[in-house]
Amino acid sequence: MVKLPITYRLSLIADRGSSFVPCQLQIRDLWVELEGFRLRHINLDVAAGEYLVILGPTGTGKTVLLEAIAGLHRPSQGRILINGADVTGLPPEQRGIGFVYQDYALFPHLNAAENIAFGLRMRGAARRTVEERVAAIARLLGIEHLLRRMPETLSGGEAQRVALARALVVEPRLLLLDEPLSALDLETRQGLQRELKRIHWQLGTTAIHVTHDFEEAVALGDRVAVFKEEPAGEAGREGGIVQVGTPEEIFRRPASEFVARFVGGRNLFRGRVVRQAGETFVRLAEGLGIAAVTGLEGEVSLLIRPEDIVLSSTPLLSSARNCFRGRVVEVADGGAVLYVTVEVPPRFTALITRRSWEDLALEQGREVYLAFKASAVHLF
Amino acid sequence: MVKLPITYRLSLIADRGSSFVPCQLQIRDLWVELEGFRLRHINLDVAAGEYLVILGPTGTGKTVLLEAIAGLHRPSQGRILINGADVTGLPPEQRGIGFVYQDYALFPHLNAAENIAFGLRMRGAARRTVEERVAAIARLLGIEHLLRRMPETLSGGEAQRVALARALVVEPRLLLLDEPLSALDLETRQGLQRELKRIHWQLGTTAIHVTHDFEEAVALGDRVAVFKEEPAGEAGREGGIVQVGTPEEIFRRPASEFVARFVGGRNLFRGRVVRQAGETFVRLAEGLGIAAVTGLEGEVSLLIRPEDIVLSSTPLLSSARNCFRGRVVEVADGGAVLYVTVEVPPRFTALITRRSWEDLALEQGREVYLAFKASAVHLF
Amino acid sequence: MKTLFANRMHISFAILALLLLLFIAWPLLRTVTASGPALLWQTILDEEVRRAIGLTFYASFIATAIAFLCGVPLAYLLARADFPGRRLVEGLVDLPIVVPHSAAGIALLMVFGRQTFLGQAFGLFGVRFVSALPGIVIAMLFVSLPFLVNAAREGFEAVDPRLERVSRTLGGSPWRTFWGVSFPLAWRSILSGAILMWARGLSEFGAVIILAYHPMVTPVLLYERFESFGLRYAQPVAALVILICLAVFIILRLIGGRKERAR
Amino acid sequence: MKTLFANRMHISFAILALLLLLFIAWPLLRTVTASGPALLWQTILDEEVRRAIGLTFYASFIATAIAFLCGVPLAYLLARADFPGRRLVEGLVDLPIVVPHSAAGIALLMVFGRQTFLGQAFGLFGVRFVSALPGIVIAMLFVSLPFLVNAAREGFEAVDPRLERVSRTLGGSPWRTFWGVSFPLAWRSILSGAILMWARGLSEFGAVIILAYHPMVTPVLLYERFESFGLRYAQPVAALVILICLAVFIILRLIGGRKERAR
Repeated sequence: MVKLPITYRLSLIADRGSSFVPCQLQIRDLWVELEGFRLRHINLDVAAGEYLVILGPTGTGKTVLLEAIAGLHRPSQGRILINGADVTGLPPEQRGIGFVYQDYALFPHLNAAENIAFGLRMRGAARRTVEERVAAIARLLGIEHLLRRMPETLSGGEAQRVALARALVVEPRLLLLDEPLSALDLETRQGLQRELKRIHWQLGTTAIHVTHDFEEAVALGDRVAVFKEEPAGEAGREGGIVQVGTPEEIFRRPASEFVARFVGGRNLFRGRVVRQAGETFVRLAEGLGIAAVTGLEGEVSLLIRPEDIVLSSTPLLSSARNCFRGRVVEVADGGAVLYVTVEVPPRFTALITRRSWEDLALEQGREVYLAFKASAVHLF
Repeated sequence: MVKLPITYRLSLIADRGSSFVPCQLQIRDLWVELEGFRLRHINLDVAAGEYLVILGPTGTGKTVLLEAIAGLHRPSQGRILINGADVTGLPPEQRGIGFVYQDYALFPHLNAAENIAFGLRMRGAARRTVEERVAAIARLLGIEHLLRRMPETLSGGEAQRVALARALVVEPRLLLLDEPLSALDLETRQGLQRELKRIHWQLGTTAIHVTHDFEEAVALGDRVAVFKEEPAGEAGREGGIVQVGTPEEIFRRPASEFVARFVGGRNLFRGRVVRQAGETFVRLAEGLGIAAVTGLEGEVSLLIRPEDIVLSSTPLLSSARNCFRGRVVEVADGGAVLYVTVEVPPRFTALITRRSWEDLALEQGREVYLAFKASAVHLF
Repeated sequence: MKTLFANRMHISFAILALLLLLFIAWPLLRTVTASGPALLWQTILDEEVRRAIGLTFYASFIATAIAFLCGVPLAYLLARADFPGRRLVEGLVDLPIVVPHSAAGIALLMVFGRQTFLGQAFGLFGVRFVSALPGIVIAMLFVSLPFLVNAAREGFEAVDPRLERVSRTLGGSPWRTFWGVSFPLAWRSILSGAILMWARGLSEFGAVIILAYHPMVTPVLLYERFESFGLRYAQPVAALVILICLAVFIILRLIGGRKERAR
Repeated sequence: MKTLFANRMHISFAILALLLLLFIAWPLLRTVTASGPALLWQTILDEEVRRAIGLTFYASFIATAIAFLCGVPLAYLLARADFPGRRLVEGLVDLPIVVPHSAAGIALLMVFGRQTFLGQAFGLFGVRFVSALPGIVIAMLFVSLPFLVNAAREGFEAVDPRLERVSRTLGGSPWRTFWGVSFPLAWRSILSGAILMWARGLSEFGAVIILAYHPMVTPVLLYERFESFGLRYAQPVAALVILICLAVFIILRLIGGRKERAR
């Protein structure tokens, strides 16, 4: 699914008559002090309908930020505004914010349907309404068959869908997702990631999603806020936001070495999906067409791991369906391996062994062929 | 390190005057009944100085077998003989068997040196002797600098070395290792695996090593015993040995579908390391020379993962340093991917996408080139 | 290794352990079996015994109810809230276990006695503590409330606080969250703590005898019969009391399972 | 969410909880503060009081020592061995907690009394239980041994059985393994259980008063002073006893930390 501009998406949602009212969020000079941890001077703006990803290494700080937004921690300073109204003093139940935890936090004494209905019951919705809306959200998330099951009988992916349904059924103005995919295995994670995209697209809720996974951040986020934690003397640790921007900005122009190292993926490009004669290509701005396997359309980002790129001194015709000629522009030493940057353009970085480097008799400025499989191209 | 015939290794050890006396172990018709688990009719012979690996999916059965050999579970039937003498009724402290657990089981109230000295103290060794032998074994395992540390301050790899030293210092007739590498990260695991090989080579103790990792089994085992667990009605689960043989026998001639599936690696070959003009090759029986990165010498086994092999219709000159021509002899459907078997000889199996298959216009009998990096060749 | 007689050490241990078990079991068995069913039945028919048993059950029930009302909130706060002096409060809750019960009785008398401020204040409403049901109730309450509070606290501690947070974000007020999430999830622990407290209240003697010799609860009745008429007369009552406690205890273990075991 | 006064529910809870805490703290404080230091000092100087306190400490110590000798092996077996009737034994160990202490006293008298088989057997060696130190000891032992056994059992359960297995394979006999591995690792739990048991023994009243009114342990002395001379004379003794228990209790909490908290 393509990332359309937010305003366009919102107009689409309005057309569809979705009852969700996405809101904008502003955080101003926020400090939260807890035992052993301090949230330091957070300023953050999230536009209505935006999907913001908070990215940072595993730690408690990102969760604390989400919980502060939800009203579960009282800030020691600063303000939180939703649609311009100050909600800093508001208790969580009056904020209309949905929260999804990494390990689902389903009520173990209630079955899936009762879990989903919980928020509606708390608002005193009529029985009829509850049933209808639970059924509707279950349909949206494809969990109708799970409604009678108790939480402990659900798999991780199923439980997270139920948790998502529970948060969405009350039509929150803002959806907070605390590493919602981290506890899942790879396949389920990818499935649910697609689901999150689809739901965000369909409902248009403003969402803040916390993760430590750069690829997840790139895949989902309209913008990414990079979060950093560090020791802070007697206060224990403190954390704050060090950079906010689109995934590409973060990636291309990291504001600090920390960000650069943390988002250290290489070979990230933008392009447009083109289908020609049954083949799928991504046409980069530089004109290069990269064969890929995808169901996406339109503007996409793509990422190729350096270790998936093979270098050779003659053109390849192999099962590696992408083969380009380029010129070696840079070689970085990585111990037993070398990072070779090849200008095609754009610039690709390949990881090769020192021995291959010698075999290929490569050196800066030399012409070289690089190849990678279509399946090695990660699109989002 | 090459696997030399056991008898040869033993003669070397005798020459070196090692004080370890390796023993042979025989297990005859052994049954162990525990609550919820039963060890079923085990027959096993381990030669003196042999390194036997017990391989099977994660479960409790393999540990129970080791513990029964150590005298920690009383068998309900059957006999255990060490060097021909029946030890079935002997308490564990009189069997002279060293035991190393997956999570180290270091005594938390003793420091590393005291942990290692524990067995000597239990035997009432003189203080001088204890100190000398602890120092000697610490030197052998490279943990002299850790001797004053408490167990909770040790990393996984350090703790496992201490546990190994503690088991070895009493010069056990038989060393039992219960998934000793499973709790370690990849790099530490590989380091300690080499260490185990070296120590077994230097000391020549008979060893039984339990693992669920086929590559580990192949890397270490003179022979491999495949262990299987299955539900057994009211008894809970039961487990037993389903096949014993050299790694190659197990791999080439699995006795059952279970074994075949469990050892489902492909592209396992035997060869001899040849160094020529600074290059390292493994010469297969079929005459093929495969470039590899290794410190091993002599006869070795090698394993190449199907997904590391690239197919192409023209010869490749790339950083993938092995390139061979062959003929497609078999194609197996794996859903989105295909397993293509290519007769070079020997037969290699490569994993490719359906799209590559079509692009390459491959079909049975067609000539094809296959390529893989030297670093993709796993030797042991 | 797992069986009782795996080695000589286990056997020595078993012998020592057996001595202790016999020491517990023998007196109890002896007391229960000394009087035949006929005598037990006669004891049950004894008006005074029945009145004492009824009073004990009732007083302990009221004490448990009061502890429930105030102790469950206390337990919840101990499990959830952070406040200065928290450890002090925890210690305070455990104190009644180590204070000798006769001293506890004296202490209660110092506050609730006829001449005291509180005693006179309650007296205005016709509530008398000394030698009356309220005195029995506060004595039982004082010595046995740690059982309920600690069990409930452990119950609340076992509830993931994030479940409560989710409930809050879903629009649940603190009250609705407590009744909809925290309480139902801690209910088993609370119940088993309440039963344990009730059982413990039944058996209270030292504090009760100081506050209210009359009306007589069963342990006091037992003591009085022993003092006035000797062992022979006290024994059937003791047998009856032990049997009742055994029944309660078995119910408790069936509910709580092994984890909520009394200490 | 974490602070005490986070919302109105927390405040209501805090008020209810405060009532309960006041109910515990006030009587104890009142008793301790009612008598000035001078009076307390005078009480300490009272020969009878000192003898009673000494006797109580000593008797409880012996009871704890006996429980240690037999109870630690029992705890080890409960933690490690599998045998039929295991749950029964576990229940048996917990029984003294729910049996009313006066009934426990009667039951002990039924077995150790002067006319009984055991009483006479011990009599041959000059050991008398009724109205004598041994009677006090068995009464304390009976009612407080669950504290030691359960704490020790939990201590042993927390020791990874594989540590013992490793010790065995390294040549340690069961005995050497027990003393070299299991016991040192469970020691903290055992110690805190022993202190708790000792403190619990100090405060025993119901069972002791039936077996041995004389020689007088402190709780009985307290009761006697109250019965014979009234509250005014009992109060300083109560204050002293409460202070002693407080001291023991604080030591206990410092050793055991939060986990080994008394229930």
